[in-house]
Amino acid sequence: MTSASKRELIARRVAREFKDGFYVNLGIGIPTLAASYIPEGCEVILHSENGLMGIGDYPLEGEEDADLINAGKETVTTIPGSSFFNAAESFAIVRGGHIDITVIGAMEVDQHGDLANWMIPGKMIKGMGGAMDLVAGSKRVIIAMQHTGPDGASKILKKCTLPLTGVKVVDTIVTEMAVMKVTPEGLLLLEVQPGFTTQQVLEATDADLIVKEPVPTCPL
Amino acid sequence: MTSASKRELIARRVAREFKDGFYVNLGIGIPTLAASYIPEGCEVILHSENGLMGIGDYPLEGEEDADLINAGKETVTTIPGSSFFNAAESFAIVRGGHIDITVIGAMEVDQHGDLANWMIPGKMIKGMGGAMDLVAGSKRVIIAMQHTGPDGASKILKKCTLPLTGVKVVDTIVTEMAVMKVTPEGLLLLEVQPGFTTQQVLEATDADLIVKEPVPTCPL
Amino acid sequence: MNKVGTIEAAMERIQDGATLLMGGFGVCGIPENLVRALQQRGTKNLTIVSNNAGVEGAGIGLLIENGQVRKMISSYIGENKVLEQKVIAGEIEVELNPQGTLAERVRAGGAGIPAFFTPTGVGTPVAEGKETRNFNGRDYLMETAIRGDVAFVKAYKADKHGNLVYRMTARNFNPVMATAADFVVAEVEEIVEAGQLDAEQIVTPSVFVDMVIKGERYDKRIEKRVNRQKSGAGI
Amino acid sequence: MNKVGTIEAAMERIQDGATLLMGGFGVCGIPENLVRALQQRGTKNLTIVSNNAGVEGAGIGLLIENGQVRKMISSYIGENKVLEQKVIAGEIEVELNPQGTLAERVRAGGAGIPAFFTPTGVGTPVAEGKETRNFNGRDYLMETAIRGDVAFVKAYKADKHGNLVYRMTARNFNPVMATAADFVVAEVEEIVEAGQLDAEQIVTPSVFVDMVIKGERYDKRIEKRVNRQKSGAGI
Repeated sequence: MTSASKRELIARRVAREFKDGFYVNLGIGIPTLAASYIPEGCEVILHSENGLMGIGDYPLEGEEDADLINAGKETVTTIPGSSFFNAAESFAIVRGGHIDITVIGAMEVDQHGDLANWMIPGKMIKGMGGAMDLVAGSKRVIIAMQHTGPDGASKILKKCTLPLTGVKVVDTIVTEMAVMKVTPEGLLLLEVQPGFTTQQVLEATDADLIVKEPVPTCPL
Repeated sequence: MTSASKRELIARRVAREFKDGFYVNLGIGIPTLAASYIPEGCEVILHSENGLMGIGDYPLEGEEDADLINAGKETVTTIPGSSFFNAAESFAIVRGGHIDITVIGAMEVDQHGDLANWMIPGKMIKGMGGAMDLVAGSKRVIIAMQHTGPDGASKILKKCTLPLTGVKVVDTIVTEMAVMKVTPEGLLLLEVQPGFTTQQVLEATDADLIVKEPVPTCPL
Repeated sequence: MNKVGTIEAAMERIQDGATLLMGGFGVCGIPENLVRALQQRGTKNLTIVSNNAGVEGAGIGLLIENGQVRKMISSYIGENKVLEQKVIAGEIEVELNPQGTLAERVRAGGAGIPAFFTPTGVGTPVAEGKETRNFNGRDYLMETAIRGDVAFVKAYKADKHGNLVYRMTARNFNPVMATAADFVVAEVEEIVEAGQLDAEQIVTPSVFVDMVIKGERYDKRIEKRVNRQKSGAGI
Repeated sequence: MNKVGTIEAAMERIQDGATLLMGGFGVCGIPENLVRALQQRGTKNLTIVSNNAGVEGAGIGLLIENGQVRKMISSYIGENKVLEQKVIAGEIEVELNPQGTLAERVRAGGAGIPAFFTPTGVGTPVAEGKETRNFNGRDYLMETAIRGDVAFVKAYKADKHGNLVYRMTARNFNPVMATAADFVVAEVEEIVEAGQLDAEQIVTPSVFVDMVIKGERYDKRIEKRVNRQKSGAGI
């Protein structure tokens, strides 16, 4: 599978978690892609933590406005019903539990729901931006990422090794191989992506996965 | 002296403390009267803690608007440059030290700057409203009140006896008899109002007053 | 997205014993249609968080007179004599908060902040039972967040997404209360399509609002009508 | 009341070693004229509180390259490679805060709140050295207020009293930074008479602003120009 098709597969599956009327924050990368796959008839309002509720399409060439960007600093537009607010209000929304779903990438996630996605010791630290607030405050956090790292190693661990972004914050993990849910009993294998077997997922995963056969295949 | 002329004398003297460009909060009663005596050429912006910066005149008859009131629930108007904000923002302004002067009435003040103006044990408590925030947060608190109570007893005490509104919050006390300032050394008699002698002020005051002769008379 | 609902549907979201946050300052900017409906419905044993307690015959006063209120969390209740009698009779409990502390506690409740420190009330009866702590040489009280089961707020206009704008000082506590309850109902004077309110001017973003209702009737009582003379300077 | 000043007068209010709060998100909504003037003046040893650290050749990047910055308090500094080199060389200290914590710490600084509790960062490196406390079964960190000696903010329009309105997401941190410094300078694209901004729409009330300056030139650099195709759906 190409990296592009993996990313699309993940984004498509993530978007199925959105419900009509949800307020959603999408992180940079694969999470942002999920906006392209929002189901028909499902109106989702996208939050941008720099101070916008209701992100629209990217602008047409020549219609960019330097005063209108998303949290990834990309030029965007608004939708009817958008609103602007300042950074403190934006994070009052986040921290106060008003965001239904945050979708975010990860370097590591573990079976307890711990998340690491902002620093690697010894490397230059760019900063956590709004990630720590989003994972601590949102009603539900979905991790959207490739199942393994560039070296083939599992990014889904028994216990995170990198400095954390949040403790027990992750609800669901969506990769190109599977969908997993953090439960009080442990990490449950919810679905296997088309083209993969449960066995393949287990072999690619460091974390202990709870498997309740038969494991359904993700609908396309 | 009539009660009305006492009130006017106090309000006039209080208004002399305002400087051009000051943001001021005036409590109910005598403090509100001070708005009528703002010196010529001195532009003062009045804050209303229910969510208005820039209180204007009372409205003409027929021009009242139920949606536009001051913190005393009186109908008011706005001035050019007014702004509206919510209660949390209004008290962020107050608590954050952005109000230059708060003028407020008192039941008791003492020589340490303690203030009591909201409850009398055994009587129905109406509530402190915004008074505690205003005296804790404003850059300077001026007490505007009659020197003695209806029974002739001094309202300026060695130590307050009523439950407090704030501790060490008062800067200046203006009465129909005198102007006093709370200093690290104690309560300093700054000025005597026209028609009164230092001796009369001392006799009418329970607090220990620091007197540095000659005590000037308040300018009219 | 269409959050326009009916006042009947709103009433179904509030149960006996609920904590209800309400906007308004005195009887300015109060959700008067929702209050009248709540009076008719007779929901009991309410804890109401509101800066004031209405006046006799209007606002929260209606609910107090109707015996629906168990506790008021307010900053000033001086305008309501019926409440005074019920407090003396032990029928209603009152918790008084400094106004800025009340506003900030509710803001904190809506902003995911469980507690904060304030200089307001140090050394006063308000400090009783609360932690006092010194920061940079000054004492502060720790105050905790307030949240409600339901919030009733009054705005001027809403769009169908639930974005709200207010009118003058009728804004007051409404935007704050709208952030801090599990179910938030906004009653308004006019409902417009999404996009018809300027995005720059929206005071309450739609994310905070669960249901929007067009108020049937606005009395907008004036508590203290004060006028200036045509010739006079006024305040 | 007229708070309109000159950029030269603004520069006189900031001294070597000052803590400077600055609005902006990336290079969107930054006080670019004030930054350029500060670069020319050469004020040194600054602690800058700003969500980001600019990019090379723009925004705070200019001050960093010019050796004027001792410390950055930010949430994300990934766009500035010169800063990276100076951090490695030990010339600049960086304190990273979660973005919401940074915003709330500055809001607290402007609102007279010395400290508050937040769930953000519990169990992470951000928690090191901070008090953790449990409220209602969940752990929270205590975070303290931030204030500045001076704040530089960028607004869209100001009136002569210093009331400010912003434009779209160029609002970002500006209204927050404007509340929390001893001296607040707002640079704007247009200055109007008091009364020409609608009182309902003012985002920053004049009480927070000490000086207003009309910016001479706005480059408004775009960091990531992303377009959709006319035929495509885009984001």
